[in-house]
Amino acid sequence: MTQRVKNPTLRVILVTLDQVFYIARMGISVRGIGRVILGFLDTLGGIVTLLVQTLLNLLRPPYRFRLMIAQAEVAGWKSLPLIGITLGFLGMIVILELHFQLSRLLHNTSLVPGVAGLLFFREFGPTVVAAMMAAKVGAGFTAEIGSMNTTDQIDALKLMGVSPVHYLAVPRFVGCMSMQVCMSIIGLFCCIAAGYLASLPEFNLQSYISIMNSYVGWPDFINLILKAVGLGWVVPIVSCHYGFRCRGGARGVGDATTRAVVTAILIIIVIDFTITAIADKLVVAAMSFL
Amino acid sequence: MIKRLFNYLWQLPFMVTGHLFTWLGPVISEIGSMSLFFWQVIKSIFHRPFEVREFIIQLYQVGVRSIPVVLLAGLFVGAIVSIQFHYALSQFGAGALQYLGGVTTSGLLREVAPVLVSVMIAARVGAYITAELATMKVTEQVDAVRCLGADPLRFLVVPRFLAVTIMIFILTILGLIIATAGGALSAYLLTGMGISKYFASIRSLAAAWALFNGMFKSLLFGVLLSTVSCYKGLNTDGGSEGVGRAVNSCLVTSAIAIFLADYIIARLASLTFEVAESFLFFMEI
Amino acid sequence: MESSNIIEAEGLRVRLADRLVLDGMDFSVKKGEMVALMGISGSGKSTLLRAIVGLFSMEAGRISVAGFPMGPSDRSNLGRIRRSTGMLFQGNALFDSMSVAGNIGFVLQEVLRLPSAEIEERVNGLLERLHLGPIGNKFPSELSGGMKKRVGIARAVAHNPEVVFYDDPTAGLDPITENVISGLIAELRSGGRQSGVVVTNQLAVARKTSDRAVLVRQGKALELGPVAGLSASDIPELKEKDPKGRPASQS
Amino acid sequence: MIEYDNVWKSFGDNRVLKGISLDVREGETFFVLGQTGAGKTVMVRLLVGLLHADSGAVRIDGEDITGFSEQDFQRIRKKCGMVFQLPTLFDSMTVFENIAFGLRRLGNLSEEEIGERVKNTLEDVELDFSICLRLPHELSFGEQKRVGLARTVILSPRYVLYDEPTTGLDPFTADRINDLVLRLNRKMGATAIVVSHDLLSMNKIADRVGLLYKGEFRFVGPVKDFNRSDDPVVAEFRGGGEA
Repeated sequence: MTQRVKNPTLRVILVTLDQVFYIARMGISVRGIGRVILGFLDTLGGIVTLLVQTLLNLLRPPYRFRLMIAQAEVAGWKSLPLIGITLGFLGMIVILELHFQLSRLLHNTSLVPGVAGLLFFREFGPTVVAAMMAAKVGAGFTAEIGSMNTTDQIDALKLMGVSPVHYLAVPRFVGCMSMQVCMSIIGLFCCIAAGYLASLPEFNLQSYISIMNSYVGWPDFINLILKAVGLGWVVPIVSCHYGFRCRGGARGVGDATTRAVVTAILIIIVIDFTITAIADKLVVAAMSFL
Repeated sequence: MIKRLFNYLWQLPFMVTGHLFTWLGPVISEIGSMSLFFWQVIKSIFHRPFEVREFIIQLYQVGVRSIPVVLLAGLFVGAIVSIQFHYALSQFGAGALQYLGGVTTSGLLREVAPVLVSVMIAARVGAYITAELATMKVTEQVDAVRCLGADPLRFLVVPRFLAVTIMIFILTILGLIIATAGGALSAYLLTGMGISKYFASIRSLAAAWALFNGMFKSLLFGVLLSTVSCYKGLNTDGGSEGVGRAVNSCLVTSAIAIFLADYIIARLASLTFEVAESFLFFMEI
Repeated sequence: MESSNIIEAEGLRVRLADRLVLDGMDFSVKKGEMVALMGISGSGKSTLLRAIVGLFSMEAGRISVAGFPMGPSDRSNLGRIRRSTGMLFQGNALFDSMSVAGNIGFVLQEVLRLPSAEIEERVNGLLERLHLGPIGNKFPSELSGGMKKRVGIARAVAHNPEVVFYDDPTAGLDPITENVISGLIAELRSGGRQSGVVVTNQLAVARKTSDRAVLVRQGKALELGPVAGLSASDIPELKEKDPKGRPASQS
Repeated sequence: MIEYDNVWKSFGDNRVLKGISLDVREGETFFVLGQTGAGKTVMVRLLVGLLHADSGAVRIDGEDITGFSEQDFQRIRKKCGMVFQLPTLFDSMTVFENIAFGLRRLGNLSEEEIGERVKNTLEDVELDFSICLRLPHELSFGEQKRVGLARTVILSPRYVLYDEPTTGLDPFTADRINDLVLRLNRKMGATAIVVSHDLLSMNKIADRVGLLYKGEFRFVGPVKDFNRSDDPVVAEFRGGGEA
């Protein structure tokens, strides 16, 4: 059919569309969907087994503290500028938005810092920090381990009697987990400080802090730590998983890195949802326990 | 010992400013070269011939294959936002709860949907384009394109640039719809609020202005994102670890660019809104 | 298995991505002997090497390395086999996040956990033996192709294993460096105690480094006999015919 | 006719080319030998504007191209084809699209003509037409190399530059590539510059040889003289023995 079309551009479009449908049809066929589901389960299985392996290796001597500190530095110090900037802007945006919403809704904007504080503690602190860690630190781990994989360094490790999970995954897990908790707290302060800057004309420091204190209490702080830990394992484990399984060549490393970041962010969102949905019950239980 | 300490303290401010500039210098030069790159890409869009074939394939690679990711992320984030607002609004007493639908949707519309979709697209597409272009550069394919008489900007960058910008706009709309549905669903399931009640309050709050604001924001993110990812892709050095580094810095730069642009627009929007409101007030509408 | 063989592989079958790469391979190396594994790319010579050290799992057959048996199901001796072997990968596989001294001394420090004084002494000994000079704290990215290869060799023999494997040691090197590396491999085994396998498709390298040659074709091993008498005509697919009819490789 | 006149090139403090001068005659196959990293590839890349010389002149058909801009090089690249060391095929395109890529850029050919020329070029590189619809990663390394060769040769350039055509290939496949290069150069009557450290392909396809050593030409002359020369560096490079 496409041969009869005279106009060259139109014919190129039709030929390409035909090619695209051909590629898409492969995806939509039963075998295609089957492959996607299997791929999803395989990834999930791989991630869970790596998590279990890492936890088991965690307790096995020799403990390589030097490596853990090195990874902590990569996960913490190097990602500080990114966390600071993004969380800072986020704080300002939230204050501006709430100001706009509440002024039109309840016509009194005196409670803006309170609501903002709630959002910072419960939502924007841990989740956005986790997402940024996935982008900066997760991509870095996958790229590093991926390129080690393509140049046979992982096989070399195995041959020298050192388990790659123990030498590569454990230090990154410990470093990244601990740094994620610290970064959540630092990110929180960036949010609050930047939020104060954005709310300046209307609030001075004293009133800003007092209103925020009246709404935010200890349960929200526990919620923050809970989420930081709950999300903390995702970045190192998912990125190491994709790094170990990375195909050969520069293209392999590129693909592995992009998939690692996307999967990490998706898992972060799903876990964040589960924690948020059952947060109230958890916090109440934690409070009664204290 | 005291003298050494004093000496150190005395130097500290200079060291910090030194660090700041050593860190700031390259950042500013990068922003400069990126905007130059952006200008070259815009110029070469209008050069004959336009790569139709590549453009369509990129539309498929960028857009169609990102739909599942955007759907999944949108659904859950919509639910999260509505739960958080429910908790926040409940502090104001029962009266405020009826506005939950409006506040959540408006929050999603103006802020969360564009930013969320852009961050997902930055990860799913931006990093993919950087990885693909970096791989082509590392394996000398970009040189091959030049040696065969084609301009890499027009052949590689322009199709991807347009595909990302158009697809981000469409995916934001899709993400918005799914997120609102997620919000309504979680409000109904977790807090027992009727679906119709949830949607009733939307009409009053989510004015067309907010819709325009969100759409404009997603277009701007699209342009920012495609410039950063194409630039980082073509400026790679070193072998396969060079590719990994390029992808990493693309993600970081896009994240910062998205939040910075978001803040600027939020600031502009609030200014213009006040102007528009006083204008409306003046006109007694 | 007579004790004289340091490596013994019988009826080895290895499948990679549903392609039968090794099909009933028999291969053995006597103590103190150096064997050259030859064959065109894709014939399975590297796969055999990696199967012996357990990087690829076997479908069938038995392997014994340095007296430790290993089969498709029981891989209990894997750790012991790996401790008594050393491998130089085709791409050197040096850890680019570690200095040269860190690379060479890796096994001594992380596995054998020797005192740092002894590690340093052994590393410097190896650096001299491979004519590398004091580049202990340089990083792999700063070295030339030839030097990277020699650091790879030093790392492979650091824990003086009984068997050393060289996976295409002269790939992508120019004639001068290729000569130097083959010389080093020959010199390293002069101790007689160390046996090994060299994977290559360069006749000159096989002649210089090994005693006996084995041809690998479609996953099976064909004995070619001592390297001395070997000439290009014996290996049909490696025939390096030269238009002017002169004997192919000069050296 | 290609001339290098006192060309200097350095990357930072690593001086790669130290004032080299060379004339490559019309229709000749000139072989550039040297250790890895001795600057061979740099020399060739200067011709197609992938790199720019620090000083000195590079003349193609009498035209000095050192000061050229990207647009000027578009014209030069029409008559200077380059075959890279890695096959550098475009992964997202079929073999047919890869080979036809250069032709499509000329813009004046109909689909039928392009199909015809691709078919002929595939026969030149001993690949049958059925390979057209397959993707690069489905081919063997040898086949990818030959498609890369076809992609450049289809434009029938007057000068063909080969960057390490046989590196990384086992002797059998390398031998077939050497045959192809020899036959194609004769068929097109093109002038060829081959950069490599493979002595066997030098003996087979080279008319004249230049040994690049530490940024300078240690020897320039016919293959016969190279094999008989007693210059210590040349001897060492030849692997010691008398040819």
